[in-house]
Amino acid sequence: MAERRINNMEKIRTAVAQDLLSGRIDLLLGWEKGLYWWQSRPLFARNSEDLQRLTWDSFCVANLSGYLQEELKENKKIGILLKGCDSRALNRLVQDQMVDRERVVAYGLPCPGLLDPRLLKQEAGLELTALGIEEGEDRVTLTGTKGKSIAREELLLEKCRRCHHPDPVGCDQLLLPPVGSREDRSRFHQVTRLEEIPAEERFAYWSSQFERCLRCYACREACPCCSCRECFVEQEEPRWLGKAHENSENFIYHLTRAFHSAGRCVECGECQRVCPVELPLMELSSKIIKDINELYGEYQAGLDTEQDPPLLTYQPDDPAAFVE
Amino acid sequence: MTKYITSERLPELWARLADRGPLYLPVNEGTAVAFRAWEEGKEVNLEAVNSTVSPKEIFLPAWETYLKFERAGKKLALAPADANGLARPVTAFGLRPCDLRAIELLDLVFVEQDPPDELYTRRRKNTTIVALACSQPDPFCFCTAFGIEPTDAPGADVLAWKTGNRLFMEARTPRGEDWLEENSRLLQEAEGVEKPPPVESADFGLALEGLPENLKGRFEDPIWDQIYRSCLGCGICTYICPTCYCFDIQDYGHQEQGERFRCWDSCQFSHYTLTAGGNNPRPTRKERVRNRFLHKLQFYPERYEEFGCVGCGRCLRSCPVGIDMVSVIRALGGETVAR
Amino acid sequence: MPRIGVFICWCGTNIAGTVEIEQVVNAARSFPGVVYAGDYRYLCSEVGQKLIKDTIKKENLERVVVGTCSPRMHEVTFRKAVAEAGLNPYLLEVANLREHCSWVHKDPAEATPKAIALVRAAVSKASLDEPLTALMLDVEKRALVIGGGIAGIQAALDIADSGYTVDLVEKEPSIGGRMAQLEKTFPTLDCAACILTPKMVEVAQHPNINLLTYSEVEAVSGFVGQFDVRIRSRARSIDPSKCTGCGICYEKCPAKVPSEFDMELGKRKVIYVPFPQAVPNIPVIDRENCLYFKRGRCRICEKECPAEAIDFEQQDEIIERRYGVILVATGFDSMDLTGYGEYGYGQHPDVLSALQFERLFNASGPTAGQVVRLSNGRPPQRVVFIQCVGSRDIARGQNYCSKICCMFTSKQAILLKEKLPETEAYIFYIDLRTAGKGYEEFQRRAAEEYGVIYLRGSVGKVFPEGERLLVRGVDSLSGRPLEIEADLVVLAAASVPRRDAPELARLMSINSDRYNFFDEAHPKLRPVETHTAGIFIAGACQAPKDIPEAVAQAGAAAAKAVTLLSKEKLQSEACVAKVDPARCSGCLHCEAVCPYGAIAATETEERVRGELLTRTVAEVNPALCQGCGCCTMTCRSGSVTLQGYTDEQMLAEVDALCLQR
Amino acid sequence: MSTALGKTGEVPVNGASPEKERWTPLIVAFCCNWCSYAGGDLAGTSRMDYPANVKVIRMPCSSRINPLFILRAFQRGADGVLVAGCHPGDCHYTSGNYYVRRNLSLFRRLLEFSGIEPERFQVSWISASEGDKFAGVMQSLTEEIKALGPNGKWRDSRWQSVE
Amino acid sequence: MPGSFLMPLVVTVKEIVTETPDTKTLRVVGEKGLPFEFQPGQCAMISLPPVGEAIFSITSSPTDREFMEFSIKEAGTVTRALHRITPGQQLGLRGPYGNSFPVESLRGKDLLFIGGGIGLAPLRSLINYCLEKRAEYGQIDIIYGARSPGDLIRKEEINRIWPSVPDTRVHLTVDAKFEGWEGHVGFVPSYLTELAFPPENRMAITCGPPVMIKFVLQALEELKFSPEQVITTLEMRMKCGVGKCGRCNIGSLYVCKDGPVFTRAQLDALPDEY
Repeated sequence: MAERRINNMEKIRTAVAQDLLSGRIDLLLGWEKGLYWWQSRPLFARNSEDLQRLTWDSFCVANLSGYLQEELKENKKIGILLKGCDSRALNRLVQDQMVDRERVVAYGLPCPGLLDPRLLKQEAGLELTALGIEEGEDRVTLTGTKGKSIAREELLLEKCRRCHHPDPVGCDQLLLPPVGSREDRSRFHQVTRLEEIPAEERFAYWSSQFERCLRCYACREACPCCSCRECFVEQEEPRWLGKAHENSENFIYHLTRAFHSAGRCVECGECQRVCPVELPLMELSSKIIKDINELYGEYQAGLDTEQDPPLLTYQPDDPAAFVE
Repeated sequence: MTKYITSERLPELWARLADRGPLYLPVNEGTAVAFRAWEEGKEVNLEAVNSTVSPKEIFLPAWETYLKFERAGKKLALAPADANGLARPVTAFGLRPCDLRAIELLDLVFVEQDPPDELYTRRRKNTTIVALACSQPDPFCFCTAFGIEPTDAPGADVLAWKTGNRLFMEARTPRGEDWLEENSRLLQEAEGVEKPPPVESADFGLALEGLPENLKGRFEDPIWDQIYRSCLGCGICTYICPTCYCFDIQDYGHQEQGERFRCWDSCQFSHYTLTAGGNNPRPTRKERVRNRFLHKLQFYPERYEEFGCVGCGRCLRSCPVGIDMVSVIRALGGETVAR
Repeated sequence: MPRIGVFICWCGTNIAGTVEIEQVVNAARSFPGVVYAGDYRYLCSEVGQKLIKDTIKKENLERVVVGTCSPRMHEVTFRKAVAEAGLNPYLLEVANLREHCSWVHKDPAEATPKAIALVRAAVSKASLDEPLTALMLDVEKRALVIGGGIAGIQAALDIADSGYTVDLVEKEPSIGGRMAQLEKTFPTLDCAACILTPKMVEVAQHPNINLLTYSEVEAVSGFVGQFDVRIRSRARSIDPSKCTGCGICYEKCPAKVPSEFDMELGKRKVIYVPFPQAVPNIPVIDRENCLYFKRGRCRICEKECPAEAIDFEQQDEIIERRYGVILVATGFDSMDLTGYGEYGYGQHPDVLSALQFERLFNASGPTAGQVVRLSNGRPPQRVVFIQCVGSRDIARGQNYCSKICCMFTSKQAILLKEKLPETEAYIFYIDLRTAGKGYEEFQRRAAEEYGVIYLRGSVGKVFPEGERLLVRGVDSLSGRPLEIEADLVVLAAASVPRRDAPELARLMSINSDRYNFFDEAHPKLRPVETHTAGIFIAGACQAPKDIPEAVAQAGAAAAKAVTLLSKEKLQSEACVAKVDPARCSGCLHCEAVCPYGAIAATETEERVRGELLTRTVAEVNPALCQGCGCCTMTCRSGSVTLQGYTDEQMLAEVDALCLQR
Repeated sequence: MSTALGKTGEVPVNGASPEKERWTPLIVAFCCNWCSYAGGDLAGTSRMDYPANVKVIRMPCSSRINPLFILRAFQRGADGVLVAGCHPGDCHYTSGNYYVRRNLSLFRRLLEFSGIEPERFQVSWISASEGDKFAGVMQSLTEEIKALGPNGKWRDSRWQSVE
Repeated sequence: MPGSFLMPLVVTVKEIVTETPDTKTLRVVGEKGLPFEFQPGQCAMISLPPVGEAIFSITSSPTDREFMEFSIKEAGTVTRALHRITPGQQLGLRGPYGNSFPVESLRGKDLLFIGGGIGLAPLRSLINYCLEKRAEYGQIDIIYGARSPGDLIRKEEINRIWPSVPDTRVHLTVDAKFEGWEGHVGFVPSYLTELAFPPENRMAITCGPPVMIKFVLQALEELKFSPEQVITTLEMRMKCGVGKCGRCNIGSLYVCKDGPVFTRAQLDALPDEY
C-alpha cells in the first residue's frame, strides 16, 4: 500500500512537472504536508523545488478550486489537482462564469475518501504525535503506541462518507485510475432524521448549533459556490444583517448562506469541514438538494454543465411546497 | 493553604458556584470544547488542553449593547444600556496558564492603556479566575516558547491542578483566598505540600529572542507573498485566538428606536479597514495576514513590550489551510537549529 | 432625512367613516423626517391636489406621502400633481387607506392603528425614494410587417395609408399566403383571388410599402421604437429591374418539382412564380433543384429570357434596418398528417387534406379545376369529409379547436355539390361550430339545399377496398357503427403554427403558448400586443382564425402600431432594474430569468494591484426592462435591484410595518 | 444581549396565557401589484371583511421577493408572512411566478427544516378577480397563526414594537 | 457609566451649509455651546442612529466658541444619512480623539498649508486658529486645489476672508480648465513645485486624498523640506477612537490615538500601509 502511494506520488509529480516546467502552466495548485502527519495544506507550486513538497495523501482535504479566481488575476494558466468533489466545484465555477476554463488545466485525482483528524484524535487522545497510520484497502491501522485497526469508512470525514462521486468529472487528465462511483452511500440520512423529529425539537437543535456560531464566515470563505464580490452579510446599504451574534441573526446568516447555494452546492462539504465549532452545516445544503430532487427532478451541481440549474428554469406544471 | 476536592464531588462544586453567580468553565460540544455558563446537563471537560474557542469572551463578549436610542421628529435621546451579567460575581474556572497570560495581555489594552474600557474592566473586576495547570501538552501547544510555565498562572486568583483523583486549589490573590473560603465547605485541606506535577515543555523549537527587532525592516519581505496565499480570508484565527481583541461598533434598530452595540471584528475581513471613501490600506489577504502576524510578533511587543501570542496552539489546530503561528514564525526564520 | 409631507384623504366618509383621521395625522407628525401632516376631504379633487402642490412649495417638501385610495386608482393622479409642483413624480408614496383598510375593517379601533402603520411604512419607503426618470426614446418612423398573407397585407396597407413607411417581409416568392391558395371563401362564396389580388397589387404599388419577398428575418435586437433588424433577401437569380414577367423562362425550364403552392399535388418548374397572380410577378430560381446550380449545366432560361434578366451570380442581400414597431403575421400551417396513418393519408392518393382538396377546385390548380380522384382521374361518386383531424385531439395532437374547419368543410361540400351535383358528400363531425355572421345559415344551406349529409361521429379507420375507400366509423348519435364506401376522403387537418414560429419567437423575445402560437399580452384587453413592447401580432400566428377575424386583427394591430409610430418620443418604464457593477460578479443568473431579454453581459474595468483588468458584469437595458424584479430574486449579492422598490425600501417597509403591533 | 456564554433577552414562547385570547398576530403580506394587490383592492371594493392585523406590501411582481425580506419580517416580530402573486401562467410579466414557485417552495421547506411551523410562511396565488379569495386567505391565515400563538423563535430579542 | 468613552453626547445641528454638490458643513452645538474642548487637528465621532457612527476631523477652530463645524463629503452610509438631515436634527457626538497639530512648535514659523478637496477640512481648523492668533505666526500660504471650481469648499474664506488677513496668501488651483475659472489650472503637487516656497523657517502642513499626499510629500522633498518640517494628517477607518478596536493601526501606532497628525519623519519610520 505504502509503495503504491509512493508510486502514485511519482506519477502525479511527473505528470504535473512536465506541464509546469514546460511552461504550459504557470502555477500548480496542489497540497503539501503541514505541521503534522495528519495535516496537509494547499501548495502553490511554481518550480521544481516547490514540486518536491507536493503531496497526495488522506489529508489533502482543502478544495483548491476556490483559489482560481484570485490566482487567475496573476497567472495566465493554472494547473490544479482536483478530487471528485473539487472537480464539481470547478465545473460549477465555470458555469457561473467565475473561472475561464480555458485557462485551467485540471488534473483529476480519484479519491478514496479522506480521513478526519478529529476522529483520529478521538482514537488516540493527546498521543497523536507519537502515532502514525498505515492505510490498507479498507482498513487503517494506528501504529506507534497503539496498534489498533479500524475500518477506513469509520475514520472518513463526514463529507467523504456521503460522497457519491469520488472520481473527478470534466478534468483534462485523470492522474490515477478511477475508484468508481459510490452511489450506494446515503446522502440524506441525517436530513431525513432531522425532518422526522418534531418542529420544536428541530428548532432547539438548530438553536443549540447556531448559538455557538462565531460568525467567522469560514464556511462562506471556503465554499466554492460563494463567489459574490460582496456578500449580503457585509453590505451596509442595505444592511441585511447585523453583526451581533444574536440567535436570529445567526439563523438568518446560516439559512441564507445555504439558500444562496441552492442549485449550486457541489457537496464538497468544506463549509462543515472548516467550521471551528463543528456546526453541521452540510445538513442545510443537503436538505435543499434533497428537496430539489424531490420537487424538480434530480440535479447534482457541477456534474453536467449543460443542464439548467434548477432555480433558473421551470416547468409550467411544477409542483409547489405550499397550498397554491 | 492548598485545598482539594475529589472528582466525584465536582458537580456539587459547580452547582454551588453557579448558585453564587455565572460560572464559566470548559464544556464539550461535539468534539469541540468551549467555555460556557454552567448549567445542569453540561458536560464539563477539565482534561481538554485548550478549548476550541478561547475564554476571552468571558471578558470581551462576542457582542454587547451599551446604549439605547430613541428618535422622534428631529429629537434624539441616548441612554446607557443596562450592563448585563454584572449584577452577580462571576467565576471563570479552568482557564489554562496560556489563557491567563492572554487575559493579562488584553488588560494592557483595555485596562492599562488610557482611557480604560469600562465594559471590560467591570467584567474583569467582577470575575474570580480559577486557573487550571496543564498536566500534559497538546500536540499544538507551544506556550513555553513565550516563557509561559504550563503549571503556573501568576495572574489567576486561584491555581488548580489535578493529581490523580484530586483537584488541588491554591489561592494566589486575596480574592482567591476569599473564594476558597466561601467554598470551603466542599473543599478539604491538603495533607502535605502539594505542587502541580511538572510538564514537558512545548515550544516547537522556536527561538523568539530578537524576533520583533528582526522583523522591523522586513515589512516588504517577499516571504509574505508565500505565507498568505492559501488564506481563505475567514476570521477563524482571530475569533478563536485568546489575544485578538478587535471590535466593531454597530447600530441596531429602526428610525424611531434601537440600540448600539459592539461586537468582535476581525482584521482578516476585507471590510475591516475599508473606508467610506473606498480607500483600503489593507486591500488584499496579503496585507491582512501580514498585519495579524506582525501585530502579534512586532507591533504588540513594540507598544506593550510583550509578545501578542501565548502559544495556545488554537490557530495550529483550527486554521483550515495550515497558516498558523508556528509555520509563520518558522517561515520568518525564527527556529533554532538545535532541535 | 428628507423633508416629508403626509396628506391623509377622508375620501368623504369612505376613509374618514372608519379611520380616525386626526389620530393618523398626529401619528404621522411624529415619524422621523415628517415636517408636515395634514388631511383633506377629497385629496384627488382639484382643490385637494392644489393643497398638495401648495404645501410642497410652502414647506419645501422633498417627499410626499398620501394616504388615500389604492395606488392602482390614483397613484398616477398624485404623481402628476407632485410633478406639477416641481418634484420628481417618483418621490411620492401611496398608503392604501381605503381598499386595504377602511373598506375591509369595520371597527375604527382596528382600522385606525392599521392606517397609522400603513402610513408609517409609506413614510419609511418615501424617505428612501430617489428621483427616477423614464427614458424618452426616439421612435423610428418605420414599421416592419413579417408575413405577407392577408393579415400582413392588411396591416401593411393600413400602416402605409397612415403615412408611415412599411417593410413587408415575406418568406415565399410572392405575397398572398394561405388565402391565395383558396378557391372560394365562406360564407359568401366569394372568389378568394378576386378579393385578394387587388389588395396584393395595392401593396406592390403603394408608395409607402417596401415589399421584400423571398426574404426572412434573421436577427432582431433593440427595443420599442428602435428595433434593429437584419433581413436576408434571398437571391432570386433574376434581376427584377429587367424582368418583364413574360413567363418564357418557366415555360422553357426543363426541370420540375412538386409545387408547394398546390400542396405537392401538382408540379412546378424550377424557375417559377408560385401562382399566376403572384406579386411581384417575378420568378425565382429554386437553386436547390436547378440543374445549373446542381450540375453546372443547362442555363436554358438565360438563353430564352428576352430581357436578359437571369442572373446566376446574384447574391443574397442582407438588409439591416431600424424599425419603430414590428408586426408579426406569419400565419399557420396545415398540420402534417403523417401521424394519422389510420386515415390512409400519405398512403392512398384519394385521401387528401382539406387544403389539397381546395386546390382541385382551382382553375390553375393541379387538375385545372377538375374535381377528380387522383388515383384514376375520374370524378368521385362519394366524398367523405372527416373533421377535427388533429384538432381537439388530446392524445396526439392539439387540444384546441381549429375553429375554421367546420366552415371550410361545409364550403368545400357546397363547392363539390355545385361542381358535381350527383356526388354524395358526407361529413363526419364531433360538434358543429358555426358561430359567426352568416355561418349557421351557410352550414344549413349545405345540409338543406345541397343535401350534404352530416354525421355526428368519429372515424376509426379508412382503408382501400377494391378501387374505393372504406370509411369505418361510429355514428355517435345512434351509437351504431358505420361503414361508408368513398372515392375521396378529405381530412380537415388542424391549423398549427408555422414550423419556424418558435425560432421567430426566440428572435424577437416574444412568448408563445404550448402549441407555439404567439401569445398576446392580455387575452382580453391586449389581444394584438405581445409582452414585448412594440411588437404586435395579427392573424393565425396567434391562434387559428378565419379571414374576417384575421383582417380585423390586422387592422387593430396596425392601429396600435400607428399609435406608437405617431409618438415623437416613447416613455419607457421608470422603475427599472439596475446593476451595481462594483458588486456584480457576473454570474448572469439574472440574464437567464429575465422575461424581456433586458439583461446582457458587459465589460467593466477595475484596478487590481495597479493593473487594469476587465471583467464581465450584467447590465440592464432600461429601454427593455419592464420592472418585474425577477432578476433581483436570483441575485444573491443584491447587485441588481429594482428602482422604486429597492432592497433598502422593501426592508424599510417591513421594519416599519412590524414596528407597530 | 446574548452570547453563546449565556442567553438573555428571553423571547416570548408559545403556549396558553390569559393574554393569548386578546393577542392578534402580526402578518405581513407581500402582494404583486397586478393580481394579488388588485385582488385586495377588489376585496375592499366589495366591502369584504378580514382581520386588520394583515398588512400588505406592494411589489410589482411576486418575483420581486427576496427570502431575506421574509426572514426580516419574522425577525422584526411578524407572526406570519404571506407572499401572493398571479396564478401560474397569468403572471403580468409572463414567468416571474414560475420562478417564485420553485424558489419559495425550497425556501419554505428550508424554513420548516429549521424548526419554524410551516403555517407561518405561506404562498398563495390570488388573481385580480379573487377578492373573496384574498379576504379568505387573510382570514384563514390569521386563524391558523392565532392557533399557533406568537412567533418567538425567530424574533430578534432586541426588537421592540410600539403601540 | 458603562462604556462611557463610547457614549456620545447629544448635539443639535444648528445650520447646514452646502459647500459643493457632495460636501456639506454641519454646525453643531451642545447643550451649553461648544460640545467639548479640543485642539486643531483632532477628530470626533458623529452618529445618527440607527445608521451608525463615523469619524470626522473638526473643521472649526477651537477659538470659535459659537459652534463646532464638520465638513462632510458624501461617501458612505453615515455620510449619506448626514447629508439627508435638516437643521434642528439632533446627533450623537463623542470626542475629541487623536493628537493635534503641534501649535506650540509651529509658533514663529512661516506656514505652508497644502490641501486638496475635502482635505481642507482639518487644515481649516488650524488655519483659523493661526489667523486668530495672527501675531504668533509668520507668513501663511495656503495652496488649495480641487477637481473643479465647484468642488472647492469654504468659498467665502478661501476667496475673501483669508486673503484679506495680513501676510496671508491663498493659492487656488483646479485640476482642469473650466469656463469662468481664471485662476491656476493644474494639480496641487505641481502647483506646489511651481510656487517653490523656500524651506527656511517654514513648516508644511498637508491633507488631501492619499494620492495627492504622496506627490506633495515628494514635491516637498524636492523643495528641500526636511522630514521634520512636513506634517500631514491621515484618514483611516476608525471605530472606537481610543486605540482599542484595532483597525486604524499603522505598524504599532494607532491613527485615532497616536495620530492623525504625523510628521513626515514619523511616517517614514512606519510601514507604508495607509
